[in-house]
Amino acid sequence: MSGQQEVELVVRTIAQTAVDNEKYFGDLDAVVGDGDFGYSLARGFEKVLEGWDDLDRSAPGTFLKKVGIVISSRIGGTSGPIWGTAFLRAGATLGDAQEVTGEQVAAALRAAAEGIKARGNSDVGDKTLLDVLVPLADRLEQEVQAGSDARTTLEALSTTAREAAEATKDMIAKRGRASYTGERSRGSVDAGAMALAVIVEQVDQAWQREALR
Amino acid sequence: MSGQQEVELVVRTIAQTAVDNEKYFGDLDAVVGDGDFGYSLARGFEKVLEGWDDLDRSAPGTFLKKVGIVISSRIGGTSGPIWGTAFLRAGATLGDAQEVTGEQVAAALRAAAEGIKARGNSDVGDKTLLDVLVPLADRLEQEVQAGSDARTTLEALSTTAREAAEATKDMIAKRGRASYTGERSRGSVDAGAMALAVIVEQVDQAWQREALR
Amino acid sequence: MKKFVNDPKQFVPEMLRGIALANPDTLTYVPEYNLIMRSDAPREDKVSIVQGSGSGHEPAHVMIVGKGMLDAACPGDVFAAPPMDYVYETAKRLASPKGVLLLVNNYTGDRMAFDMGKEMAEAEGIDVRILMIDDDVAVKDSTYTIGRRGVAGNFFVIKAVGAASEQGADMDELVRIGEKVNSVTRTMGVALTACTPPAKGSPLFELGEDEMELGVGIHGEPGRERRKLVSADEIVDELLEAVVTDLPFSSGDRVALMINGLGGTPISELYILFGRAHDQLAEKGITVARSYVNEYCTSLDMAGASVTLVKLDDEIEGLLAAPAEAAIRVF
Amino acid sequence: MKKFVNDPKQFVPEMLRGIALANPDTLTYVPEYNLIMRSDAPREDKVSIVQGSGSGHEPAHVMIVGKGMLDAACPGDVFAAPPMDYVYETAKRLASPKGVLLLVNNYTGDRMAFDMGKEMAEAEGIDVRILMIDDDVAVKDSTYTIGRRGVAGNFFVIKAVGAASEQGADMDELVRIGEKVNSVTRTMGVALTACTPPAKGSPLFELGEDEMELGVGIHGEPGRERRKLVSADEIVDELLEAVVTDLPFSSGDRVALMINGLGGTPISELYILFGRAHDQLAEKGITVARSYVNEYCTSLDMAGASVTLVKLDDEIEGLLAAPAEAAIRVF
Ligand SMILES: Nc1ncnc2c1ncn2[C@@H]1O[C@H](COP(=O)(O)OP(=O)(O)O)[C@@H](O)[C@H]1O
Ligand SMILES: Nc1ncnc2c1ncn2[C@@H]1O[C@H](COP(=O)(O)OP(=O)(O)O)[C@@H](O)[C@H]1O
Ligand SMILES: [Mg+2]
Ligand SMILES: [Mg+2]
Ligand SMILES: [Mg+2]
Ligand SMILES: [Mg+2]
Repeated sequence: MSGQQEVELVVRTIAQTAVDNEKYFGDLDAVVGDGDFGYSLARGFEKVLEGWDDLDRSAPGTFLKKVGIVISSRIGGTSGPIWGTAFLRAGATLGDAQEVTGEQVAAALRAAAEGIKARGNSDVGDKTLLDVLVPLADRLEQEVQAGSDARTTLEALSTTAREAAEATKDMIAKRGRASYTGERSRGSVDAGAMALAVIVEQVDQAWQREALR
Repeated sequence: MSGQQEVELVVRTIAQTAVDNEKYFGDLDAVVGDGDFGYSLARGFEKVLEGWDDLDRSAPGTFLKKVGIVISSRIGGTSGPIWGTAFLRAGATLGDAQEVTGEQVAAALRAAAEGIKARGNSDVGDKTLLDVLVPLADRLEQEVQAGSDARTTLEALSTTAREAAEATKDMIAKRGRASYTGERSRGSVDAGAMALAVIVEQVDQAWQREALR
Repeated sequence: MKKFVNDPKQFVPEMLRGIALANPDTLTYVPEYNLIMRSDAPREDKVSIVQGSGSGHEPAHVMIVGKGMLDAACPGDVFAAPPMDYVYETAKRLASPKGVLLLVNNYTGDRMAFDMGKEMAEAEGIDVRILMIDDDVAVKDSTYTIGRRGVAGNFFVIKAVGAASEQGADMDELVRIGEKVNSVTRTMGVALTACTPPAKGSPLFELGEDEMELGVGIHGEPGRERRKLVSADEIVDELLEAVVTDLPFSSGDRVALMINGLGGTPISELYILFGRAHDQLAEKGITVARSYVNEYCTSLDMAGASVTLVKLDDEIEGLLAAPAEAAIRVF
Repeated sequence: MKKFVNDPKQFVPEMLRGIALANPDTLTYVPEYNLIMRSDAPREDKVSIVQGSGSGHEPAHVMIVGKGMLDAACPGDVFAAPPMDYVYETAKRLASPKGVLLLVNNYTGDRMAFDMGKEMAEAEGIDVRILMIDDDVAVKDSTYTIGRRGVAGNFFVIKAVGAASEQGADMDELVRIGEKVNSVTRTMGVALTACTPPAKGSPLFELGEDEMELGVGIHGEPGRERRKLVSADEIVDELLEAVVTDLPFSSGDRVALMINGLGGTPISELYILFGRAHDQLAEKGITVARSYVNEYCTSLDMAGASVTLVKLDDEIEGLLAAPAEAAIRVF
């Protein structure tokens, strides 16, 4: 299904989206958090972009692990360990295969989610980015089983992510800084969840642009 | 012209006006000063009103001196020494006469102004309450020489005070805290000058009310 | 944004550099890892005491590095735990034969960064222990949270552990002391305004002119409840009640009382709060044996304050009274 | 008004009471005259050092009463010099055979109150001297003013005179030292926001979101000039330039550098200013031998800062380094 080039497109889009949305993501975190999420993410992915050419790209899995190391060593706050773990686990799942299948990508997403759960002592329903990431992995598995093409799959993922992110609005935060406000955390979307949704949409669009060329 | 009763009316009106205009006088001082003038004056004259019945009223002059002592021991800032000195000097000028003439009142005002000048190392033209007090003394002398009655005199004094206070607007402050702002002190009236004008107007009105009874 | 700031991204590094320049004889600054350490650390005969957390809480922790206090501070960016790398590098540089004790306020990000940094350091044979601080009574320990937060009360853990380590205590002893102090320390805070992180440039939340936010943490995150602003006395009474009933503190207790400013409140107001708290405690038969009124752990420029009580015994009181020096020189 | 306050008229008394309660062993409070004094003052063998001024400048001066600093502080209400009576009663209570030295910031109200209080005390045979402090370079000494104002630099006069008096210096010697320190001390300040006096309940003046006020005093009075807000570095450069060229300070000088917060600015920002000032001085060949970064003399909750330089010689440096204790206990 995809190789190093596609993985690079995805990672570059993630990084660029994080940098471009620094203010938006920060404002989301300010509602019931401390407002630094956008800043943390932007600073970390800036580093990824800065060191882009020097990243080991011998295999997609290796590449993702290197990105994970940059992130966890440069991003502070909760997001450094969380996002770093996600990239490290996803990379480890892909191993050193040169080409990765849809199944493998789904497994990588699943592994990232499990890594975050372990690292954050958290689960689906806690109002975190897991509430988008896990539905994403589920949906990807479905689309792969249905034999959907890349376009269809990415569109489906965009819709799933957006809906899942919006759904965090009605939840009470049980993990992270937002949880301290208890009942008051209801009524606003989770910053991490929404960031992930925006990222998936951007990946979808980037993929379309590349396919058009 | 007047005795203890009239002096008490005047002092009580001054005190009440200071208490009633705490906020207004403070706001005037905030423009180029530090905003405490209304507060200082109100706290001091509150003390005068509180101890009203215990003030030595054996003669108008003695009474004024006692008021001056309360003021200078209870009012801080620049206004304590300035207003305290004014009352002390005015009282001293009246001596222990039971009835005081218009000439004597004019002399008392003049003495108060001289006391302030000495205490404050200041003069007419420095944009302080002296720019109202000195014209007041001048005008009173004129009215006394012209043989005007109390009503006419007080009306004339009201007009003089208001005009003189308004005229401080175009001056540059050369004394007091306002002087630190230099050229920027131009464009707003001096707080002490305006307070004195308001007081004279209130005395005028109180006198009218009392005369009507 | 009414701040003295150049590039907001350089806010923390420029501050740290200033601290180092102001204390050339006693402190060393390692810019790569936001590390401020005593120039004479690590010492063979002393456990190294380190605290890290997000920045924005100054003087905690970068300005209380000094004899009898911290050996090093390892801050992240404003309100963000340091990356685990920084923790790891700090532990390496502070490695003493007696070990490195990491004091950590209980927040998700800090917990994770310090756990991971510790693992990395241990892999290189460094003896590292973590001591969690969680004195905030505003957050009840429930399934909804990862437990109480660590707030201004961390000062007392630092002070006690810092003093004991100076006297030669070993790691187990320090952990025992730190846990004991933490277990008898309780804090509750209130915000009158939201703070403005330099990189955000605007207040984190909006508080009406007549509102206050009760039970805030130290990161500008909103608190437990928004309420009408009331008098200083009423506010103290409420904060104190939450603190006193939590441990609980009771008649006959000797305590340390801290009124901590959150950054934008002048010290004059803190003493007004202190006077009232002192009266209320006296009424409950609780004796204030040690008084702390100042800024200890802030949220940038937030107007607000927190009340901390520590239940004293002879050991704790002795450690709190021990001499200490800090990077913030007042005289 | 985002303040911890009960009755604004009780703001100062309640603060003073808090200070006394926090320092029961070392301070005595005389409520009738806003007097905070060392419990062991006056001493036979020591000139009593007293400073008074309006309140709202805390920790100056009521919180720096202690060994090696002030023997007493005699504040007025917020931003108002104390009534002369308070000065007189303070002088009486502090009367030592070696005399009473009154340190006074040069403002009309303070000058008058202290002059009159001094006269009253002298009439009772007490030896009283006044030492005026006027370190503010924002105000040029001209026919328009009563001379420069006394601002944050007064800390250095207090510290030097406090140390010398502790060492037994007599009145003439103290006046010589105090005048010398004052003559080599220069300060310039900037405000980013106006302050809110509790009795007024609203800011003293309005500053736009992108404006700053250069050359402010310490009473919230507007400054010399309103300007567009610029970066921290640019602000420091301007303040420093005004200070350096005034004395002037020049290459080869050793100085004490103080970055003083005006009340609402967090200490993190002050260290950013400090770092820049330090660099700029180094470039001019001026050596920073002593560093002071904190709040020393504030304007309530004003966001802002001032830069002070003191030209050091061996005598001044020794006195500044002498031990001192203050009512504000940080540890
Ligand atoms: N324990 C956790 N497990 C998984 N995700 C979490 C956890 N805590 C927080 N998050 C996610 O991290 C986001 C906040 O990240 P960030 O602002 O960096 O953290 P903080 O400032 O609270 O340390 C939240 O919106 C949420 O999606
Ligand atoms: N040197 C002076 N001589 C006479 N009047 C003065 C002098 N300085 C100030 N004043 C008057 O006092 C008023 C301010 O009083 P106040 O607010 O109590 O003083 P401050 O707060 O500056 O100590 C001014 O408006 C002015 O009228
Ligand atoms: Mg956050
Ligand atoms: Mg005034
Ligand atoms: Mg954070
Ligand atoms: Mg005043």
